[in-house]
Amino acid sequence: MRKLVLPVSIIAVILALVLLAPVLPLADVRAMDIPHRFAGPSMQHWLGQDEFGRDVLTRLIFGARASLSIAIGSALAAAVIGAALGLLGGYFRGLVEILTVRAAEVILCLPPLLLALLVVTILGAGFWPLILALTILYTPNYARIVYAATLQVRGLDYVTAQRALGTHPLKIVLRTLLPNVLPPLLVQISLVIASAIVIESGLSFLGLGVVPPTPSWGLMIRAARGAMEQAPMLLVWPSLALAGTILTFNLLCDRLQSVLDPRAVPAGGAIWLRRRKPAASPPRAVLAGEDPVNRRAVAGTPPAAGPGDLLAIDGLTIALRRAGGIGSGMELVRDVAISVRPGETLAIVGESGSGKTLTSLALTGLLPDVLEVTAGSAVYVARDGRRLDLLAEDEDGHRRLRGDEISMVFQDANAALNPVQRIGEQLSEVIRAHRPAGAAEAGREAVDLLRRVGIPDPDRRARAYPHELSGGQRQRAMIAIAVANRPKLLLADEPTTALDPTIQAQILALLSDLRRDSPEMGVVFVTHNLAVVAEIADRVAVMYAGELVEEGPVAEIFARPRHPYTAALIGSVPEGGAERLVAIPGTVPPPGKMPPGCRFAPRCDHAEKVCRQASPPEFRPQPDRRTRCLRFEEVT
Amino acid sequence: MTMRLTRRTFLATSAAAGSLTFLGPRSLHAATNGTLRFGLSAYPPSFDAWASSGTAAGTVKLLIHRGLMSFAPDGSLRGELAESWEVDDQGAWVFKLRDATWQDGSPVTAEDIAWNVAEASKPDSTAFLRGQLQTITKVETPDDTTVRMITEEPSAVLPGWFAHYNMPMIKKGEAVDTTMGAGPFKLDATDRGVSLTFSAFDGYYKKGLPKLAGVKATVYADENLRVAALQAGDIDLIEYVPWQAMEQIEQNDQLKLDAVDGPFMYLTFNGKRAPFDDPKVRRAVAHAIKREDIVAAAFYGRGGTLAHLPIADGSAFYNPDLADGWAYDPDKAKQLLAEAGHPDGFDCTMLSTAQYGMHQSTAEVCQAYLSMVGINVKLDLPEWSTRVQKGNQGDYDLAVMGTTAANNDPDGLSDIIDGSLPASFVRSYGLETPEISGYLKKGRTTFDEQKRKEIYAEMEKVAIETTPIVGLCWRSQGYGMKPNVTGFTNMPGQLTFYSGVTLEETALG
Amino acid sequence: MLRYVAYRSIVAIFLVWVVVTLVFLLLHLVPGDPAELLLSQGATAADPQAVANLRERLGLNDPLWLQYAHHIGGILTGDLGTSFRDGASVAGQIVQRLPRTLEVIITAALIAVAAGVPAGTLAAIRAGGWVDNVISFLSSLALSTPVFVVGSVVILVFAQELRIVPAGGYVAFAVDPLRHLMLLLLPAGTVALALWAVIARMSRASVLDVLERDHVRTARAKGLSRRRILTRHVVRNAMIPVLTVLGLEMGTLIGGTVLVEFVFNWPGLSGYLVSAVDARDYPEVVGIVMVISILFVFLNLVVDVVYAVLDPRISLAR
Amino acid sequence: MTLTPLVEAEGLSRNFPLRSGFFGAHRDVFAVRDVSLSVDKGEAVGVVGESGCGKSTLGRMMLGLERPTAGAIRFDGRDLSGVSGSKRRALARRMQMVFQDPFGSLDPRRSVGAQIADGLRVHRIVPGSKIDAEVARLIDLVGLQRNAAGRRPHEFSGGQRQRIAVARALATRPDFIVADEPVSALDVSIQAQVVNLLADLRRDLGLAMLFIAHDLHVVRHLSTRAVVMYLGRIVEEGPADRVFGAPAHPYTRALMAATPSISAGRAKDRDVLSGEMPSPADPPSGCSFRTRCPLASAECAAAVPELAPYEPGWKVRCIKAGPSDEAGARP
Repeated sequence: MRKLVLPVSIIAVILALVLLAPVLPLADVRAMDIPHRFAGPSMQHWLGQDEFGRDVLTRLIFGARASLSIAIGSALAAAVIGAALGLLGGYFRGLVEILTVRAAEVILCLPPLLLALLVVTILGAGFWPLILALTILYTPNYARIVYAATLQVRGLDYVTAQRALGTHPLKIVLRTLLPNVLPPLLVQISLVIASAIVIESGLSFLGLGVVPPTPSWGLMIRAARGAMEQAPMLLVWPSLALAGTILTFNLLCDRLQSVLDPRAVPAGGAIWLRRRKPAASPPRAVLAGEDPVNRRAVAGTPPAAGPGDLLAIDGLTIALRRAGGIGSGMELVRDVAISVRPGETLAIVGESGSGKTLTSLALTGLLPDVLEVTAGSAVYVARDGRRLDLLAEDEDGHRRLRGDEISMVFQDANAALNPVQRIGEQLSEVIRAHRPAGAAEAGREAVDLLRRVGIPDPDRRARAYPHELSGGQRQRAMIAIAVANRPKLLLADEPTTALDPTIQAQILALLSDLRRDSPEMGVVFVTHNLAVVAEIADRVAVMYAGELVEEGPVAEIFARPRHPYTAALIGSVPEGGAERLVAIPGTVPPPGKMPPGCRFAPRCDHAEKVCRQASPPEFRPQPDRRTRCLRFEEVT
Repeated sequence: MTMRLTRRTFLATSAAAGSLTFLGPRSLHAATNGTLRFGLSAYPPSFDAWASSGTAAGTVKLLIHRGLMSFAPDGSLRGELAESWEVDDQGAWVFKLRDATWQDGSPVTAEDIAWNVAEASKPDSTAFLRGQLQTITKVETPDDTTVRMITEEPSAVLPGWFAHYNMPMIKKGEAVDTTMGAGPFKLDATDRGVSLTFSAFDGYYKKGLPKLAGVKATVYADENLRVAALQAGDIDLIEYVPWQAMEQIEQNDQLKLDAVDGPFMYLTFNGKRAPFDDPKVRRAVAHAIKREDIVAAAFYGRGGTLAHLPIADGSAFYNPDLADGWAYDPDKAKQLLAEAGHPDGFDCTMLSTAQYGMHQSTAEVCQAYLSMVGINVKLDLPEWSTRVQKGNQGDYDLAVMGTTAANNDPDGLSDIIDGSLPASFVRSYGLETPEISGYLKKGRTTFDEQKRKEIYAEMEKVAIETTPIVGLCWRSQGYGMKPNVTGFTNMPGQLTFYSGVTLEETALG
Repeated sequence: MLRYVAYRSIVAIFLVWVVVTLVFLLLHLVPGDPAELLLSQGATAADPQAVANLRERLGLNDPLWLQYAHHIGGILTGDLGTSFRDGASVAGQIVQRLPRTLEVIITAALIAVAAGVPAGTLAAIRAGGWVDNVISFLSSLALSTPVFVVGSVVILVFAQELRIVPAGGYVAFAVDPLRHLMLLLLPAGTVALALWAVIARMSRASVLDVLERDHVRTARAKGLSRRRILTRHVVRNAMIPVLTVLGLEMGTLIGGTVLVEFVFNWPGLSGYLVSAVDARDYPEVVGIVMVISILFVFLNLVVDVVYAVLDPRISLAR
Repeated sequence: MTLTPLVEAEGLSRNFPLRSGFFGAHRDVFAVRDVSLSVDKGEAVGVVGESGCGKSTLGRMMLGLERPTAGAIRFDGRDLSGVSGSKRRALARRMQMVFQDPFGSLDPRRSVGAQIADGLRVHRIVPGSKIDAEVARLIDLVGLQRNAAGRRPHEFSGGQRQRIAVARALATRPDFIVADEPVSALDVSIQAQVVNLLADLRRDLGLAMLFIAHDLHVVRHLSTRAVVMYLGRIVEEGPADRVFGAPAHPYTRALMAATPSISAGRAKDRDVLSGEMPSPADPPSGCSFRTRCPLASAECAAAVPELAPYEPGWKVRCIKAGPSDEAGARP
């Protein structure tokens, strides 16, 4: 809301000036002083005098009255009518839609100026005909926008819920639909006000505007244009007022948009797309010989990673970066250490908000721009034997690895594939980005890959667009992209979550096949489904609220969890014949409100005073297992 | 695909633009040899020879057509197709034709002329002078070069009709909107709404004329743009110089201005409605307005005050003693209002138009002054077409109007002050002026110059008294041109829109 | 697809008929008599008899339904009638004027896209930065300055003072191609200014939206170069809604370039329409409006089809 | 039981017209085809099947939110198609719905209390003065804090919202609730909370419930009777324990095999059902499952098998119905 302060206060000042104009110590708006026409600024007339010797400042302020009330009046009137038409048409559809939205669209076929011309000529120039003309002009816009928004909202469950409740349709339209189509409507209103001010000036210019001697900015511009040579400033003042006001309304509109729909404007755009000067990029952290895992800054047990690791993450901390913004520095992932050996499948499991996805994104430098790695290292052994700290790589360094040595499979293949690019092209693109292959060669290889991931009729599918494939096939194509360059490390982020059971089983089987084909490939499998973990992973890392709480071999952990959270998770799965499931009370604390001690303590049945005091260190109940619980010995 | 295409096209366009800039202004603004580039204010709505289709159309008609008569640059009546004209002893006008040819090469005959008069005066004719021509009861053609017109009663003003640019002669049997005439230029090509191209007619009956090889008339509807085009060197001559630009053109030594006071602004009344059915109220209005301010505000000082009937002070019919008949005198105005029973003033509407800035500005100044004597005026400023209809139908109390008289003769004012004519937006609505009508009629049939002066002086006296209209100001009508344009003359007074006739003598130096 | 086009065409014909009827009726409500006007040119008094004669000749004395029937009948047989003013064929005039208007609009669109898409993309990539603010300020300014002000200033600076370009007007391409292009650039550039602002803003919003999409992250995860991600995965996807908006904007421009045509003396369709309304030239007005609405509807259809071509997810089945 | 069922669907079908080409033949795509199903008082019927099998459409039809193209729904003996307008809205009191998406099912702009109170107001369940108290009672019932009423949905987590949605559904004191995937969008620990809540409510309030889900474990846990759907048709219906204990239809068996389990450990070579569900626009002839069925033979293509009684209270639509030959049926 703070964003709105500037535009709203400017508009408030303008409106105050306009409303208070009659009581302000201004000159008479109609008083002519023809001998002093075109006089320059003076003490009596700050902005000079116009072609009739009238005070320009006064006319500017009174002109705002006409221009703004016409613009705001018509924008609001059109909003009310248009919204009513759009809501009714969008909710009831059918005949009502034809009579409302479609009928309003007839107006769009008429040239706007002709419409204004006809209305104003039929009714005579003046304030109200102008408002009417502009209202007619803008109504279809609103109707269209509200109609589109209504169509979106009417299918939502809370509208269905109202119908299921037996609420009267009109009440649903007014109470449920209207408030929810308001954001686009509000934005449109501020847009229309801006546009109406311009149109009013255009109509006044053509002599279709307000009737003199009432001033309006358009009339002032029209009069001044003729006298451009004699008194150019007369053109400047109303133009400035016009541009300034519209600028303010545009600003309001932009800000309103970002306040009503915060998702629409991410701060800072796309940092990764900006080309940085080569000198500015940090030197690549080649850590040959040195074992970074020994530099562990956080006190506690050493990480469970050895020299044979493909990847050793240590002390990974991810925080919100927002210069001076709220919550800057808030840690979303804290001090995570995991390692993956070649050929091993590591599952990272946790609920939403546990930081499991962020961890995998951090490895490839794909964190959202608002997040950054503030501490830690991730040593990766590349194909050529170099040891790279993935967290220290810059965008270019990451780009060389991504899709080649390290590749990713995302959760929602439907969203993750480019909807307007053919599957084959999306595949050959990744091949050609890392290998010197010709288009034809890459195309052939793409088809082979599709065949390899079990897509029937791969020749034809290569020419298909993602939406022409079924969900399972899309995920297969996504996997084909990931394995196209035979990666050393595959990061799979919830690859089966949105799929049906039989398709999920197929995809899991495919992943098993691929691992069998590439025995050296390490896999990090991010999921929230414990059962999937049991099926596919060698080792599992359980994350909670941004921290790693337990890690070890899958079979052992499922057989005997050594952290209350893991135990509760397993107990909450509705398998076995338990009458009641183990439900963990409460919810995961939001990142800004982490408890001081063990983060799970508030929801833990076994928490004691000591748990709430300090963050527990890692314990090793067994050589290859870790847990972050003070009381693991007693409670598990 | 789209992106690439766009980029390529854009590059091509900008490259073209770049090379044009490089060529520089000379190639763009080079004067064309012997062809005058004329900036018109409007495209002729039609080429109907006899209909009143506006001043731009008038100019075009004066290029391609010639009538029996015309006005000389000094404003005097002169013969065109007619070599001589006189009233015979029976009171009929006899025109002797000269040896002229139509642009198709055939000779102009008396029969052609007779046919013109007959066609234009037909009941279903739309000729501007149809009413006047219908007073010609008979046209005789005793031989190929003699035309004799017989009128119901003798008419002193008949030759003036045939000098009107809305009464040119066309070849017998041609369509009324033919562009084939006997004038100095042939219309070669038109681009409707944009331009007209004329070339010299080598068979023109005046030897050595026209001096120009051709005329290219281009329409610039926007007055500012018209001036800009002249200043930019795109054209050689423009009509309707806007008043705000006159000084600028005068001061520019690359240009010259030829301006005369001719057209005038005035107020008309609705004589069918109170309070303007009362002459006292009308006269109060006449005294309430300070005309200098109209000249200053609406015409940038380009014109003169007009506090009597629009008879120019250079005219033989000018009456110096009546010149201040409606002089600015707010006290007198208030007194007249009080006498008429409106001591506290009243509310009314004033019709003008927003389409023409001068009409609107004039109305605004009038409104300001009328409010000072208690007449609260609400402006009604529709576009021109609606204004015309409202004027014709009397849908107003008070209206601002601007025009020229038909010619410099006081009879040319008939349209404006003769209340016996049918309702029209150019005159007051429903206002009976029996005395004025009587004087006008008398003037028309009087041939003696001195007697006519007396008649019209009496008429003006009555007009000042009864105030059928209120004269406001003369406005300057100007042509702007390059210094090398010679021979073009802005004709005096009401004849300014006849200036096109001098294009036959115009040359590019 | 064919079926869709056929369906839309039927709707379009109905729509155009509604528009034509509406305009026909509205026109007869508008005060001002064509015959009277035609004979009152130059502020002269029209002879009532002459006016009556002309009314009869123009068929204005017929009852309204008969005039309407004549009109619609004419349209159905492909005859748009002739001008009240000089009897010029309305269809012929439209054929002459329309290309000029389209020329301006298309040139303006090309300029606007060529300048607006990069500007919007840049602003999106630098969202919140000073580049973004400058572009946003400029586009607001472009949107808020009336074309007649821009036009006047352009003429003053470039034609009157610098004398780089002619002061408006029109020359046929065949007569003088260079001059034609120069004259075209004035109105097209002015129209492009506002259009540029719209395109830049739309592009910015659209690119920002696409940047947030998962498939861009996928493209990054594939290790593609910045340029390829930007062109193939961001801008290409972002352009789909931008082109739609561009199409619709162009649709409104077909009859909406009056001021620009006036200021630059460009003899296009909009100016023709206004002069026809001014003269109450009914056949011309109705004819022009019909053509404009057909074009508008057609353009909408084209936009939809192009949309479906650009975005394979959209199916035109109905 | 001789009592009439609370809700009874008979021969329900729902199709959507589809045309191909300009003069193309008009075809119907069946989302639901000839489904008969009854829910008794206090009974929980679970419907499972993969996306596109028609289970959600069935749920919405059962509530009268969507009109069936054929067949009838009787609620408490009254045919829903026969009532409309205000009477229909009055009947809505007795049937409510809980939706899948906890973010889409609540109006983001109105307070939680107001949304729960909607049902109370529309049907005048309690006098105006007691609405606040009743809202508080409902909020308490679903295990939320009292102060929740004044807050907006965005202040709640997914699980809490789903509780709010349940409270809203309960406000009208319904007899019958359709819960369409009520837990599938929730995290595991939260999912358990809601599953427990629904189980408690059914037991304590004696609600009849139609529980739609694709997770076999959840359905098995919550319902007394299970319905398995494939391509718009019921393929197996019977007591939940027995259907999932020893499935008789090969599809049910495949579904179970495909569902991963934490207790089974790492799968080695399990039978993965090949292919995908055919498009409803172009269903196979005969048994619609035959294209993926390991047991399919030529006769399966001949005719659509009947939903035939298999054991008392257990019906199967398969000519080869019977217990699995393999021992691999899990869990």
